[in-house]
Amino acid sequence: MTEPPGARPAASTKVRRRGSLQLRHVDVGSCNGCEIEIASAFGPTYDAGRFGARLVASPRHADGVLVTGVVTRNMAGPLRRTLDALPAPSVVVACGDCAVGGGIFKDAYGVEGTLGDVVPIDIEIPGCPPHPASITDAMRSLTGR
Amino acid sequence: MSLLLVALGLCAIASLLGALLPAPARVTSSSVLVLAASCCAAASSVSALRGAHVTSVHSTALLPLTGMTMTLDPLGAVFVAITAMVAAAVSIYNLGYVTGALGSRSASCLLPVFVLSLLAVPVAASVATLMFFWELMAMSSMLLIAVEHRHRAEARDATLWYGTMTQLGAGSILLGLLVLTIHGGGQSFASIAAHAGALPRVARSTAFLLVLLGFASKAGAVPLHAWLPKAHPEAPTPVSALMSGAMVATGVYGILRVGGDLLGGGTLWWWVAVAAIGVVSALFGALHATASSDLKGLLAYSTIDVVGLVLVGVGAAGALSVTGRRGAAELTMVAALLLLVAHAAFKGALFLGAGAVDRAAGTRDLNLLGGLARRLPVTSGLFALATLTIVAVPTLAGFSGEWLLLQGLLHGFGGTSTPTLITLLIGVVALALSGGLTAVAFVKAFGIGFLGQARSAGASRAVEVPRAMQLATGLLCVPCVLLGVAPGLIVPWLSRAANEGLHLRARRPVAEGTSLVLSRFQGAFEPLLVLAALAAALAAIWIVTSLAARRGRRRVAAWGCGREAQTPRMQYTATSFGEPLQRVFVDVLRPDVDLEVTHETESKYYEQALAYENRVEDAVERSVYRPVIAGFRRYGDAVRGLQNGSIHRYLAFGFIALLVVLVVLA
Amino acid sequence: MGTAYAPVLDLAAGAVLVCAVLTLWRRDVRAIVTMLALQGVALAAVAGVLASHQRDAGLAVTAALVLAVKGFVVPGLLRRVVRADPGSRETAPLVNVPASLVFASALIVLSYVVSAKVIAVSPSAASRLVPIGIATVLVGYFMLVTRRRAVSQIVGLLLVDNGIALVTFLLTAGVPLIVELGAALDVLLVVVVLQVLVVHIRDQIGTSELDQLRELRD
Amino acid sequence: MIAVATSPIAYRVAASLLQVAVVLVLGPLLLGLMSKTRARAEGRRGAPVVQPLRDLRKLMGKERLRSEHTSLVFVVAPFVVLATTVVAIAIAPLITTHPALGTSADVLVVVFLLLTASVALALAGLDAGTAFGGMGSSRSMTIGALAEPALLVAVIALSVQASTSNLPDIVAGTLAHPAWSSSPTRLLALVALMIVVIAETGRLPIDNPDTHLELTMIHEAMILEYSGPDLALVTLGAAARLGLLFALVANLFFPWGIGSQGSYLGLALGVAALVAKMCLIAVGVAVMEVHTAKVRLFRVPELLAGGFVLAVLAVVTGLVTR
Repeated sequence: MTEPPGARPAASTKVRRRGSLQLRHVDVGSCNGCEIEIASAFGPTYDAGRFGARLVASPRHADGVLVTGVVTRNMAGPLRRTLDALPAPSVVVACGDCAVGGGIFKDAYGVEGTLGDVVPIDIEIPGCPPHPASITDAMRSLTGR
Repeated sequence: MSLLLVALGLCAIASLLGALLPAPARVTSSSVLVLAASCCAAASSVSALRGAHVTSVHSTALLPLTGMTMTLDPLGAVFVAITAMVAAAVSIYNLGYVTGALGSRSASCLLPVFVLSLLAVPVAASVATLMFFWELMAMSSMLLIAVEHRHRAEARDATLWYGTMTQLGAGSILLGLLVLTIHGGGQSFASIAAHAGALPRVARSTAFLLVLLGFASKAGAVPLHAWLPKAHPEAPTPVSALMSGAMVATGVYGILRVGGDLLGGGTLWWWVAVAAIGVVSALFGALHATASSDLKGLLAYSTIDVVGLVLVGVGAAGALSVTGRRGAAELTMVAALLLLVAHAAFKGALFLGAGAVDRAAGTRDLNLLGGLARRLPVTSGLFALATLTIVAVPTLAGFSGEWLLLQGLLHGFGGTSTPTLITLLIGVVALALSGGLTAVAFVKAFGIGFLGQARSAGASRAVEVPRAMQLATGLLCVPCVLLGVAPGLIVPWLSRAANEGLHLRARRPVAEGTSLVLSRFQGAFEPLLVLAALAAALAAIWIVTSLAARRGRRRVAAWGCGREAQTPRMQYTATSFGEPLQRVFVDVLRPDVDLEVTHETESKYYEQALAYENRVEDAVERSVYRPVIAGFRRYGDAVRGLQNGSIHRYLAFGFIALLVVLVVLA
Repeated sequence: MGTAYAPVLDLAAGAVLVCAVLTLWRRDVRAIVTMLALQGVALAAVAGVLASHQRDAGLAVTAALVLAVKGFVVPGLLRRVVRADPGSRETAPLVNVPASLVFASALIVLSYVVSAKVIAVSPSAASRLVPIGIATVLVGYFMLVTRRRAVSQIVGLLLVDNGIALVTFLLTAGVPLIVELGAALDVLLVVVVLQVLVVHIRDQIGTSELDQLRELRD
Repeated sequence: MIAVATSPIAYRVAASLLQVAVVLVLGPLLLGLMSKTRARAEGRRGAPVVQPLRDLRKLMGKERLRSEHTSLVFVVAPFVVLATTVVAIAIAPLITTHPALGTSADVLVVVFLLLTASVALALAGLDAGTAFGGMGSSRSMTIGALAEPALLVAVIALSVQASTSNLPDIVAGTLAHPAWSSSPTRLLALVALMIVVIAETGRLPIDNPDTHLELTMIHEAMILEYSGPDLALVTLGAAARLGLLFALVANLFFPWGIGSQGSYLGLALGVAALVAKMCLIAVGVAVMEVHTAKVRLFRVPELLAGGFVLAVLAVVTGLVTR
């Protein structure tokens, strides 16, 4: 059932995680398309869990944030607090076109800006919504498995 | 013995000075004298426990008609030592604590009297002497509870409850002892003990039941406990500590002295009854402690819990001794005494700590406390240590007592009758359950009261209390650690007392050395080694972690799921902490829960205000005491109808009564 | 057999007791039926062990019969009842579960106390286990008294029957085959009748809760 | 008791250290094994079995965050949690019946060491002054208050048979009297103990170790504030507790293979036997978890009451049949 693990993607130069990656997911203004794809990335078919990645409840437990959506005004504060709650070293993963570059909501009312305006992005996962396989590949580039 | 008399004299002088001297001097002088008296009493009890032969004093001058007889034997000495320990700490505490009402003339006069009576009750060796000091104890403690009656209505209510119940109890004890005296050919304990064997069965059992009623009430055993959760919290802190640590113990002493010593063991069902009361008390007290949100109220209920366990031990020991299992009986008895001594230490420390919190934050309502650990570091540290002791963390005193008790119950299982077996079994169950519930109650007490953020302005402005109060609390923490690490130091003494109390005549103590290696059974606990192992493990983990950790620490805001503000009101309160357990035991606790929702006028889907109230009342009080009191009220109202103030009517009543008597006699 | 006889007998009888307690513990009716089935298997195991120990062919047949009827047929029928009535998947106890369990433990103590004399008459590996049978009977009665759903009532009845069967196996060591056969068929009949009744009552009225059925009288 | 005296001190210390090492490594691996088993049953590949160890290694290299309202309790608690668990492991009869301090390895000591760890963690949960920390502490203490007595009573049922509450002696006694293992007492105690162990280790149906929803958490909610090495210690402590409890179940009921003479070869055999038994239990529990849904929080006491009553029944049957 599970897709065979393709070739190991190039490891990210940002940090060495040696097979373990915990992410806190933050939705700062997404249409929930990315959420569905993230869920299926951890489902039986793509099974990102087998490469050592996991979503966790607390940013204290996490190695980084997995951000979806454009940064709306109401979520800008919570996003900053979440980033502050991460223990170093940490990464910021932008998931989906909205997070990467603003997407179709870029200049909409109530939007503060793109994720890149708030915090430097380490890994970008393009797509609207991104394919589960590319989400999994991004995780693998961080875990190095 | 002579040292003890000196101690009693010092207390008397302290009381006089407290009554006569002006305000600042009377507190200092009476406190110092009580401290000296406690030291003397401690020394005399130690010498009695180490085996100096039993001495007796008789004086006809002090008490008219009957004279006063006092004997210091090992059993009594244990209880003298308990009082001395708590009284010493309390007198130091007073130096820092006393302001306002407690500095009053009556308070500084009465506190030494209370200590004096507590020291004298265990050495009283005749019915008259015992009753004299018992009443003195009751009266002085009652008046001490009432000291703050001007400021708080609850104190008045508590005094009334305590006074009524303690007098009924004293009456019951007196009746029971009178039964013994009538049959015993004299009112001295020696003659009662000598004649006890010849007593008719019914008389013995009646006497024991009457005495048990009175002493169990003093010990705070359910269902005669109703005064305790009212009186202990309302009394000034030093008095609460003395009442909970020492006075409650005199109830246990009375049961032992009369049932075990004077009546020579008695019959099986007595002890099964004692153990049954103990089981009910242990579970009831522990459960209510988890539901209480008043810091001192929680401690009061936990007193009922621990004394319940002690009574389980006493009852099991009595039952085992009656069925001829002396080794196990002695072991269980020693466990009960050790638990009682440990209780005096940790509960004393907890009450003194709670008093310090009350002083520093201006409230003892856990729902208004919090954040004290950083504001009152010393008090919090000592309170934490006492908390760990009562939770029975291994290598602390509470654990030593509970471990011995479990061993006693377990090794009593072999070859006994069915009632004893069931008693022991239920004792084990009670011990286990109360252990778990106590942990919940005290995690709540310390975690909600001292950790987190301050929940009220008072708590956020708290400042550390005077040194004397810290020192006193610390003093009581010493036995908490010492009896945990080296319980063997006092086990031989307690063995003596247990033998004395139950006439067991065992030749060697239950355990040898400073640790607990049982001499007659297969079982051992060496706290020093376990403590060393714990220390080694802690050190190893610390070293490994600091070597492996590659980054430092950073202080950040608490993680509140990204919310704007993290206010103290978002924390769990004491009520919410205990709520899950309250749901589990809803049939026992029967809480009153009120939820009042005020809706917006525009739509009922929006709420304007929510009022939630959750009150746990004492179920026994509600279902037993209230109806009785209501009955008395109705009777009182009916009687009042007869009285209209007319002197003629009263004379007419008298006349009619006289006529009735004459007719009946004719 | 020799040395293994007593331990295996102990284990099987212990399983009967555990299953009896667990029927009170679980709320899920399907789980309760499973427990009943396991108890039937354990009961059959007791009979089987006794049969092989006493070299009694009749008892062996009984064991096989018990296994078939109590382990499979009756639970199977009950499962069909449960499936037919999905509204009653959870039991609705009159006495809450923890209280029932405490009561059950008191019943078990009681059965040990009352059977002490019976054991004293002929102490053997088998008669020592008689209290377990009595306890099962008492727990079954307790279930009959305190459970609302018709299925739980049937289970209670079957517990009583299992308990009686266990006592007879252990004490008489050789019930006439025909008696056991008759009893088994009897129970089977009762279950079938009850099944039909439950299904029909539910079709007619829409519930199988006994307290609600009482209102039909008025 | 006599055999204990003959085991040289070096052997016993070595045995204890080996026990600690085995359980500290095996505990996380068992967690990995359990999630692997669950993943397979759900049609996933799942993370490798060593994943928990990798997570721990990574956590050691991370920053430690301490929230602003915390006191010393927050800093000390992780050390206390792990240290008490480690001491309990060291003195319990896991690979040999003669560990160091084995004479003090009383059931009450082990249970109250575990209780100390729970208390420390619950206090730490309250220390940050957040809503979820308090919620987790309250829930875990509620469950612990019912589970730990049941654990105690279940083991006491065994000590009734053995006439001692010393764990190594109970295990040695079971080895000497295989008939004990099949008694109704043991069966009842085993069922009770399994219920308790599942509650104590926070597995389904009591607590869901994989949940991300704060409102349904128990253990996880208490430790939301911990990060880096502190989190590693707490997680390792939880894994070690799981290992210890599984190992105790294994050895109290199926002691075969445990080293009983003072030989080092016996220790090696003991380790092998322990690993095999614990893996079996872990896989069994994981398979059961796949088929179980989490019960409502307020149904949990009912489950535990069941465990408690079964434990009491075990003692009763033990008393009347001995």
